[in-house]
Amino acid sequence: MTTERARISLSVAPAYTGSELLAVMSARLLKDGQTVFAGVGIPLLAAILAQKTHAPGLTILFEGGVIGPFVEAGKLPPSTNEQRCSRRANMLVSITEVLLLLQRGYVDVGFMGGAQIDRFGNLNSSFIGDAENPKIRLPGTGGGNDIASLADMIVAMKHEKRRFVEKVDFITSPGFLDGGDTRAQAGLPAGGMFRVVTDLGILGFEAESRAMTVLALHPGVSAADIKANTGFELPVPDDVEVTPAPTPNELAILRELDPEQLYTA
Amino acid sequence: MTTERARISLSVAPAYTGSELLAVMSARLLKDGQTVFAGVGIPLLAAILAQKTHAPGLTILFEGGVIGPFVEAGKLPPSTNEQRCSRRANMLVSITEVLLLLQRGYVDVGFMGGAQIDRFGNLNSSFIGDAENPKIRLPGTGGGNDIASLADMIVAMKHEKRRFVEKVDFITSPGFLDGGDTRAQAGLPAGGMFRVVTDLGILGFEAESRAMTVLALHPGVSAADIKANTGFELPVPDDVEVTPAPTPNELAILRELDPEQLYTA
Amino acid sequence: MSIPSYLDLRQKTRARDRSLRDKVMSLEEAAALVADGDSLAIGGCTASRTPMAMIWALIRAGKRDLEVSRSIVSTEGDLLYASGVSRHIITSWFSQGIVWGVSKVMRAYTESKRARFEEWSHMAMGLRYRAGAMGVPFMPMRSMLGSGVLDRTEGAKTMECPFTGETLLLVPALNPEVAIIHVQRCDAYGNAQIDGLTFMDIDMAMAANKVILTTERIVSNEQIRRHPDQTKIGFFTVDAVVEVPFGCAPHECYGLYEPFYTHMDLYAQMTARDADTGAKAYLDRFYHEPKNWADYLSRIGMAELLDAQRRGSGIYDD
Amino acid sequence: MSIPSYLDLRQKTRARDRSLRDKVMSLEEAAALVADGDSLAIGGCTASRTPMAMIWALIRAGKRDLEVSRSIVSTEGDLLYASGVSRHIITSWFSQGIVWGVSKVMRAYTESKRARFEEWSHMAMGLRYRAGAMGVPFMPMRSMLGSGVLDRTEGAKTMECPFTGETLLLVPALNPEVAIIHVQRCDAYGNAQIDGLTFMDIDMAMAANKVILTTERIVSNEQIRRHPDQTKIGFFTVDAVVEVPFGCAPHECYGLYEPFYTHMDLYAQMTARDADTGAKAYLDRFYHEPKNWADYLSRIGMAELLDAQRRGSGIYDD
Repeated sequence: MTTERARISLSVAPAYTGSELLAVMSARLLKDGQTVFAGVGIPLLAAILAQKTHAPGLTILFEGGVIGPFVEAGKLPPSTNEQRCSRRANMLVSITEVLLLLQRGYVDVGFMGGAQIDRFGNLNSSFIGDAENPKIRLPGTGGGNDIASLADMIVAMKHEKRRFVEKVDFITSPGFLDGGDTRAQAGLPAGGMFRVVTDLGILGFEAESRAMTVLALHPGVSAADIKANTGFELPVPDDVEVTPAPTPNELAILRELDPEQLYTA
Repeated sequence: MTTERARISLSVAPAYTGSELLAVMSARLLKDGQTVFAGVGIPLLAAILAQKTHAPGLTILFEGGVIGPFVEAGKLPPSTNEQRCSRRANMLVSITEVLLLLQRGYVDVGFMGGAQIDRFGNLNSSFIGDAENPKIRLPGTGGGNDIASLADMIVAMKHEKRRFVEKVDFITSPGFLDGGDTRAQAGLPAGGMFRVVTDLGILGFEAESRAMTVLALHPGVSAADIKANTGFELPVPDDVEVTPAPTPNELAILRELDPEQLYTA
Repeated sequence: MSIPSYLDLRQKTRARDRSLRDKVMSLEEAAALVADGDSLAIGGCTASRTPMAMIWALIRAGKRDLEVSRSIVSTEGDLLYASGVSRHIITSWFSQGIVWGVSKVMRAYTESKRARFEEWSHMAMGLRYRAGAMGVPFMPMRSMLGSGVLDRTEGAKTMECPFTGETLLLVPALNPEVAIIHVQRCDAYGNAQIDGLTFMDIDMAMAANKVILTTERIVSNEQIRRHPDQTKIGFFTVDAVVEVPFGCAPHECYGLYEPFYTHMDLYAQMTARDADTGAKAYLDRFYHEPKNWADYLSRIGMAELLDAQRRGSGIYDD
Repeated sequence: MSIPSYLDLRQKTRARDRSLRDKVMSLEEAAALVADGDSLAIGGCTASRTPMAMIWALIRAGKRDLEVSRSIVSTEGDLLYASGVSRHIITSWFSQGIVWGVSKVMRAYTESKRARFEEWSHMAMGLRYRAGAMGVPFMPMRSMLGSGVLDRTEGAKTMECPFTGETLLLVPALNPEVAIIHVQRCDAYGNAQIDGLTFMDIDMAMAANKVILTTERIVSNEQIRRHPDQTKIGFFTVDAVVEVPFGCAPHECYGLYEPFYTHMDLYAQMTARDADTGAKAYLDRFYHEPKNWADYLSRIGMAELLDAQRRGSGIYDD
């Protein structure tokens, strides 16, 4: 996919890429002592960044079967299933077992990227267009469906109108389905969308309706900017917070982790 | 329990104990290449004897989680859950996994002892007397119920009237339940009693009624002897076979295995 | 027999501190994590890897009315009955061991109805822990059907399989409040390696709402991380780590010591004539009177300990 | 989607020679054990421990219409489509790998409906193999509910839990006709040790009606028996053992070699512009033209092999 973005006027050019912003803002949402089921890319970078800043006791899980690894700077894995993911882990288990940790309730936060999301936080990574005659067949759920069904979710993604849609083409990983209590009604009483982190702001979900709402905007981003890049009605409170910009320390850690900008270009 | 046995007249005193006879006769029923789920005691001795005579390719499983072990002569285990069971095994797995091998269909023969058996091969190792007010609380099923539910069974036991009863006090491990197709009707379409080996003879089960019948008598045992020691009507064909007596080689192997007569006294 | 709702089960897990932190404590401190009336799962099987030191500490602490479950129960079950720590044991087989005949203490307590021995098939026990470990309310299985064992248990249900029309048994999840498990080695966080037979311990640790590990030896987290594929129980399930050498005595610990057979014979003799007075005498001499665990081992005897160790390490002679 | 009856499943297992016997054979002999139309499960995950040499042999042998299943599918899925070996792949995720973008070959075949990519959740794949391994028709689980993924699969059923009243999903057992799995080492009988990540391979081996192991190295049965608790796949499930060094190239084999990244880039480049002609050119050059497996490795290149090996063994540097 190429990026198509409604124009945003920033007063000064930022000293970081959109991916770096995503990683920093996501990392800040993770709490010390939590157990995080992370995908590769931004989620992995953000989790390591959190470990190296405010959350040294964060436990990272990978769907390849890895519990509490140490990922080396400059040796980021191409997926969560290669040995690079497992270096100096506390424990390796089968894929089925690590996913069952989600079901047993051992995971605090699921953390992944997304191709398409809708008002109720449903994610699509399977089909662009009609599933029967798709314009693009995407790679599919992997562990995404399981993670989103069973854990509190943080999603990190680029904020573009065609990604933030009224209704996803296909529900690969469930958010709040049709809002309200429809998720629990479908047999998913636990977990659900917690935060969506984008390069424009931080989003949450209203307690009753379960519709997406803006919690904070990143430095230099206006309410109009974020609305213009969202394909559905997105409420922005008048007194919306502004996130503190990424610090030099955060950026330095990220750049050491991913010197070749595999995931942060 | 003390032994109470209707008198049997043997022309000459046998050169082996009843337990040795059981072990030898059971061993001969095992075929090369089979997988046998064995209890300790006579079943274990018989399985090793078969390996050392006609069935070198026999695979022994123990419910402690042991696949294909090598049990050392003179170091017989006190149960199937101690490390002595696992010496030089091909594989160790959890208890649940080794029992699931039965359910998956990987086991040819289940092989155990029994305290009480009835006409349809049901076994009791839980209660003597009424289960609500038992005369004796026995140790229970262990893996017995699972083995008898899921594999073709060989049972080795002493032939006494109070052990061979019309109806067991309690069905710990299912045989053919009430005979006919009642076993399959209960949800047990596979496995079932194959042979009962006693110190008097070898018993099988009729194809239709599933009632116990005599297939062979041991040397010096008459049809009247076996009937007198059985608590239900037990048909003995006129031309019933007589088993060949234990050979010196078979006995020598057994005595080397169990020099302290832990299981063959 | 009731199954917790999924949200209740998750709530208990969520409330635990599951982070990588030092959990080393004494037997007495660990015993304080067990409340009267708790359901308690015991690792190991028969006379193997029984967490005897932890059971010893629970008896000394005077716990009451624990609902105990284990794959197969040996002498520790007798002592749990006789001490009053438990009057309800859920297992597939309960006696000292085949070579010692039927346990007199088990018989005395169950036949007089002073205690309950709830019998499930061995696989049912395993699958009940597994369902608990997986966070589902049941496992389907194909044994126990048609038997008296099924008739006398509470909570299993038969179903017609919606895929094949076959009859299946659904056995209910077991999520014990506390599991006590002994291992050969673990780190201070509770990452445990188990050599040899694992029995039902891995599922049990995942199923429980709290796990107390006793261990022959505490090793560094660095050592664990060099072979993460050898970690059998993960730190995140563990709430307490207690280092207790010979923590299974007089039972065995795979690769380290075999059962203390002479002492097992002594126990059988002491309880053979009169189960009640015999068990009381045994408890006094080996459970209540010793000053500490080393004193308990001393009373079993140094020669026995050395012999058990020699036999135990022999498994690696090949 | 149909589940075999229990008796049919057992009959297939019973008919196998499950004894401890030498099963060593060539890739070509092993390929002959797979029939056109068989269901085939592939071990490993994404670019890890993929039994690439066996897939290479199946493609060279011109197999047709295999119904393939795997935890996650990478380049080998493209090649199975493009060669015609399979037109139906059951998995949770299918693309070369995140860093290479969405697979052009997967897209070309599925979007044109020349091939089917049947998507299940990752855990559903694992539990389907597990149900198959356990000899039950289904496993209960708590994900996939409410999603489009569930709507498009065949054979899963929701149920109201008879214990809790909760909604559960029952996913059907997967008992593939053949499983192909690559391991670091095994003996001639098929007792296999796996280092590092095991993915879904252990359940898969138990679930399948036939197992072909490829292995980096065949070791003695004596070596296996010295550490029986390290055996992950037992001989009794295995029907063929083939020794193939670098048998996962250009994917990785834990502890021995990482992915051959330069070659993975080459593959992505070759298939980037035109998926059909690119895949055909790749198959010709690396699958059909090589004289043998060593020639295949030569075409990938010695420098690449040495680099992958150096990186692979680095996991044990600590």
